[in-house]
Amino acid sequence: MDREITFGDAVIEALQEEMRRDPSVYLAGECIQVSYDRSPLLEEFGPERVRDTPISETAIIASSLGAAVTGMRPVAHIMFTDFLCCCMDEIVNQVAKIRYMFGGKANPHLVIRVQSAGGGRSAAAQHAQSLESWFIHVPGLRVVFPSTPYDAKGLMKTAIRSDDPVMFFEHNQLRRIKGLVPEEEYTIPLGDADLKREGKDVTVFAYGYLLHAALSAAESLKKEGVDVEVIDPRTLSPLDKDAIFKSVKKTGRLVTVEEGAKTGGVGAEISALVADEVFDYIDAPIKRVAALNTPLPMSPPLEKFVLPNESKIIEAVKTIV
Amino acid sequence: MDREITFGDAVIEALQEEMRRDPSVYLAGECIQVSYDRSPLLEEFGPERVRDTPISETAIIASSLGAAVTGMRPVAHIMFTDFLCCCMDEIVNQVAKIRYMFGGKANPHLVIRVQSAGGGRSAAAQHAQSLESWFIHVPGLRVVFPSTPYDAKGLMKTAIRSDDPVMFFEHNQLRRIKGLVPEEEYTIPLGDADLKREGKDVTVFAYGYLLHAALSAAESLKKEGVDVEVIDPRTLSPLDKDAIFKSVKKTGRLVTVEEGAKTGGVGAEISALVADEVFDYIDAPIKRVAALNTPLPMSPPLEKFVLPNESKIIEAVKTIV
Amino acid sequence: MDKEIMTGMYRNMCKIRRFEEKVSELFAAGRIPGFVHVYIGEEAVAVGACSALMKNDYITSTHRGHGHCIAKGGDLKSMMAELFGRRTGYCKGKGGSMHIADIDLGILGANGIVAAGIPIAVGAALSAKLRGSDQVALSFFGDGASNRSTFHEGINLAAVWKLPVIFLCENNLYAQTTPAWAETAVEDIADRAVAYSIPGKIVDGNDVVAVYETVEEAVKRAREGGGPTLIECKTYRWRGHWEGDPQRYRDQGEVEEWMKKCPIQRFAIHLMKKGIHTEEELKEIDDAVKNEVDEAIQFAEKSPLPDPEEALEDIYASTGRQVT
Amino acid sequence: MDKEIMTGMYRNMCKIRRFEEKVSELFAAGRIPGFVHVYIGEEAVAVGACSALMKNDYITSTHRGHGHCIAKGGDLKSMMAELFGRRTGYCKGKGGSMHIADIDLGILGANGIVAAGIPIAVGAALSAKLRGSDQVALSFFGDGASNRSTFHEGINLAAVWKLPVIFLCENNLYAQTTPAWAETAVEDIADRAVAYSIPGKIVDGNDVVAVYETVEEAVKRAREGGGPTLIECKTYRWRGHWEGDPQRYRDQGEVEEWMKKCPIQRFAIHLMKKGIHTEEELKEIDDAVKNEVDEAIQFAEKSPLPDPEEALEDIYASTGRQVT
Ligand SMILES: Cc1ncc(C[n+]2csc(CCOP(=O)(O)OP(=O)(O)O)c2C)c(N)n1
Ligand SMILES: Cc1ncc(C[n+]2csc(CCOP(=O)(O)OP(=O)(O)O)c2C)c(N)n1
Ligand SMILES: [Mg+2]
Ligand SMILES: [Mg+2]
Repeated sequence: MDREITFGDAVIEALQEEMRRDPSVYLAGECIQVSYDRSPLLEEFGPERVRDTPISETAIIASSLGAAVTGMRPVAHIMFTDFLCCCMDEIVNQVAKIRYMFGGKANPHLVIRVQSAGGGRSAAAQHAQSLESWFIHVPGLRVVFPSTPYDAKGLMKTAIRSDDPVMFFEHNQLRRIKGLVPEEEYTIPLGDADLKREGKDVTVFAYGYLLHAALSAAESLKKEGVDVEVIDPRTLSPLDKDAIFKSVKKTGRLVTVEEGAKTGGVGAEISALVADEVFDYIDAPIKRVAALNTPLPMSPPLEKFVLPNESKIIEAVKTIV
Repeated sequence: MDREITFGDAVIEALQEEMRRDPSVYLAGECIQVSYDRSPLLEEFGPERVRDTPISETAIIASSLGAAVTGMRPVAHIMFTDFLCCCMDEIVNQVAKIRYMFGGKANPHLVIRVQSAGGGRSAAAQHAQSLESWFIHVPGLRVVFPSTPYDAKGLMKTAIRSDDPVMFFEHNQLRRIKGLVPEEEYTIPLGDADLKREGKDVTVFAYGYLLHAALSAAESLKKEGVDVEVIDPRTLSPLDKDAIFKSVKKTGRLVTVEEGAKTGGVGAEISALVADEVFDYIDAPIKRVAALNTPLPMSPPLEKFVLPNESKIIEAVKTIV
Repeated sequence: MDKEIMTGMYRNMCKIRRFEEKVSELFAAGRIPGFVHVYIGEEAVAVGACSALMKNDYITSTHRGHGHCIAKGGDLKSMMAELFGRRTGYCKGKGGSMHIADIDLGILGANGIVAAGIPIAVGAALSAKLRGSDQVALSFFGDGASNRSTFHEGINLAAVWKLPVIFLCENNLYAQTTPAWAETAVEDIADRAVAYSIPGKIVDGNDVVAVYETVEEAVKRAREGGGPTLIECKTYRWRGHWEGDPQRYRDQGEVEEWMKKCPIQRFAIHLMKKGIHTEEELKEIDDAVKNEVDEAIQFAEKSPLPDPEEALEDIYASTGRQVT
Repeated sequence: MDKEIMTGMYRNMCKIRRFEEKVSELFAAGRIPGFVHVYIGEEAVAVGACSALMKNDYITSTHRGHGHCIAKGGDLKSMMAELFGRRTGYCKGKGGSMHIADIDLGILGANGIVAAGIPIAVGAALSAKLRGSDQVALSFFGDGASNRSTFHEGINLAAVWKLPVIFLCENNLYAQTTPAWAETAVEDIADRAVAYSIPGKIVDGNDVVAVYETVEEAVKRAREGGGPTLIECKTYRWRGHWEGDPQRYRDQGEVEEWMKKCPIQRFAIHLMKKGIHTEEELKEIDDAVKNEVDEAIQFAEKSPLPDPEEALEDIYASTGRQVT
């Protein structure tokens, strides 16, 4: 039986189910106890398993790693994507590499849950960044960026059960969106893209909050006779290359969409993969829709100008069809 | 008059000349006093301007920023690229954004000198990484990665004089290579690529240590009748797109070369730019030569297998000519 | 203490209070975008500390930075316009509440990253030393901030280099929703000075005179080459962590207890008792300040929003559009 | 103290010394690739500390980690093979000197990032607590490491959560080329315990019995729920920071002074004085250890190098090739 629930509640359900299933799962992060007090987690599992930490991002991640390799399955909470900068050594030099450096003998099974990713709220340069492209450059990490309540729940459950460390990004604008989620248990494998809309003229690669902008853009473009296929990778690592290539082979055209700064973004990688591995199938320039290369400004007209949106997606599609 | 000097000495000369010219230039970093004791810097400028710091990467960068916006021109030293992970907040959220956040009113003129970038010495996963692609994704930063003593000196002088923050990467394997450097003062602007070798069949984009591998590859390929053009961007931000496009328009073929992990690397951005902006001129898949997507292993046969080299460049070129 | 200084302190405390009251209202009315953290209840800290500084001394501030900025002489109009995201704001609308700065006044910026300002202040102090100036730097930060990396690395560096810097901890008993006891392993943050062989002082942060005197002593020490001092001011924020905070983590009773210890009223009584100002005079000061705040609001409201394309400026030093 | 423990301690100290002497020779001869930091002169610290731990207790180690690994029971053959980059090494040749680990023995790894192991140990201690086990974790780190972010954030977290963890600082007076006074603002690093309201102890790090006893007490406290302890062991490294270090930053005289305080000789004299072992017996122990080291070298030399393609394994949990 499906119910309509919010993205935020879907993630909470995933945590709750996994904490019931597996006593080694616990949560740690800044001020999470109170932000969960509308949820059953603190009440059901108590402060030992829903742990408030000091403002110490390095200690949050590193302690979660130490707990993971000794048997626990922590879900480490980082409030904003921007604050990942405060614990990059822990994520990149420790968490991502420990299995490899130790010849496969350590299991860093932790989830790094980025509770508030992305912009759009005039939160300015230090509370609105998108940095997921950094992490696809780091072998050893898994990177998940869901767009719907259904995907969020199924992927969070898989992330917790995964023996690999998973970066789990939740876009701040998605928290309250609703979607159908089954009551029965389900999981979604990492590395399976989802064709969110079929089409034949052009492939739009989009994830997270902008997936919805891509879908709206597709609807608008339909009226103009352009049939857009929208592919949601759901996980950026592992990346479902086959699904992307299959779509591009069909449409011959590709637009990538992401919220981070354009240069060095996720779209660059997708574009480069296509320009190498399925070059012969591309019929038009590969377009990237992304934030302009600026820090994020606070003032609404500025932020709006910098961030990508539906009309910028439409515009990009139109230049190549 | 040109003399042959090493890459390492060329950088020292640049520092020396700029410290003489401008009393606001000083150096700070871990254990730099002793590593400079073969150089005249500590002796000439004393411990006030050649400052040893504690092992405190965050304090090294943030204090340099505080000094910069109050009038100094620090050259902050970070020993290894890997240790940049210990001060990413300072680099990304503070240094790169301060001018923008403050509406243009702060001048973060500092150089972040990464003294030992790259691998090839069995230094394993935490002392050999290449992460420059992260920084091209950060608006506000300049990214310099020289390949020759001449370029290193001219670019370091410009970096110090620049009012923008500059990440200056020195590959560990370049330190002892020699090259001609004029005795007269010169500087090299940021954002000017250098055509290191002319050719007409294929463009190879390469920088840093691997620029030399690309040049050797070009020599080998010449014997097989393939005429390779080698373009050295020298600075990754600003990027000399025009020079790259001009070359690609001529050759119709592109191979990018870099030492970092392939996914999400610099090559992805170059490839994506070309696949968008000069799509019509490309006649073959765009190839990326980069490290395999692994943390760097210590054992020599493993490291050799993971890192790119001349023969991998040759191989890549051959697949598209 | 000089009468003029005292009057100025009172005025600045009122300025902060009135400014923040309005900000809070305006935010609730949806007129100020973004995230806003106000300083009400802690006025004595910013004002006591900044009054002990010279105009060209430096401060670094926090996410809760309006009070520091006003106390250091910041212009209300430029501040309010920045909060409104207007082109006439301190940062042309690019920064907003968490990034207001005035480099000319030595205000090296609010900061959205907790504790990030600490080592930046250390660098400003180093700069002063290297330039042979006698400027000092003072870094404001919270109790929560004292658990971050930069607190430790910054203070250690300043102590090793004996730099003219004052580390001023505003212990308001909470870091967002977390009470100090649950996040800070030491009761008095001033005790952390031991870890760097520098003096550590505890002050009643609601007593502006005490704050002034303690900071003044630390500033003197710093200017004379004696190195850094860590000062902990015990205080309390009256409002939520951010505007909009439902405050489920504390009792309203606790808040009311602290409101009885209002630093402004306390100072007013002090000024009257000492015969420095009459109630009348104090009211005049407050009224003038209210006017100033209202003018700032009018200025902000009348100011234009930036043109969207201005987002492309100020990324790099060179002028003009800078995005590729 | 139990005779068996004392004998074991002596044996382990000799093992470390002989192992490191050979490593140093082999490195000089170009037989060991990469970066190598040896532990000679500091044997009493690792051995005293690890002897006070149970087999299933955890340690985190540093770039100078061979001694810790041996003291916690690490296998010489697997270690030496790892240094040689062989497939039979602890990490299949992927890690090398700076990344040797043996999770089954509670050795959570050497670490190439200074001070990175500190909060990892905190997590292992949390894990023990959450699992209801009575394991403790001990983190080794240097004087230089005590100035890094992770020292502060890690210890504060452990103290707030009252976790069973021992922070063991090996103050060998230098961080690479920098003398402790030039980088650490406090003379006794143990004093930094004040910043976290935990006990701080200073021990003569060349006295293995003193180290043992101090760590034993801290371990007892930790197991009983008393929370963390910071222990500073004053010691000295005899050799350069890394193998190949020209050591321009210190006098040979200083080194020689410290060599007179050899921890192994000191313990030997103690054992003989107390009638626990004769000189003869001690020599036998040492000889046996030398043999073991030689066997480890032979093992390493005879072991195959990994196949290049093995570089593609162990990146992710799933088996097989994992690179896209
Ligand atoms: C590195 C970092 N982590 C977390 C946050 C989110 N955050 C903003 S303010 C705050 C609490 C700060 O507490 P404190 O330092 O005591 O200052 P106060 O708000 O009480 O003035 C937190 C957790 C942040 N901005 N930066
Ligand atoms: C974060 C970081 N910064 C710098 C280095 C380079 N480095 C390796 S060991 C070392 C000195 C460490 O000193 P200490 O902690 O006292 O340990 P010791 O070598 O004396 O045992 C330095 C600076 C590093 N590995 N990691
Ligand atoms: Mg607080
Ligand atoms: Mg040391």
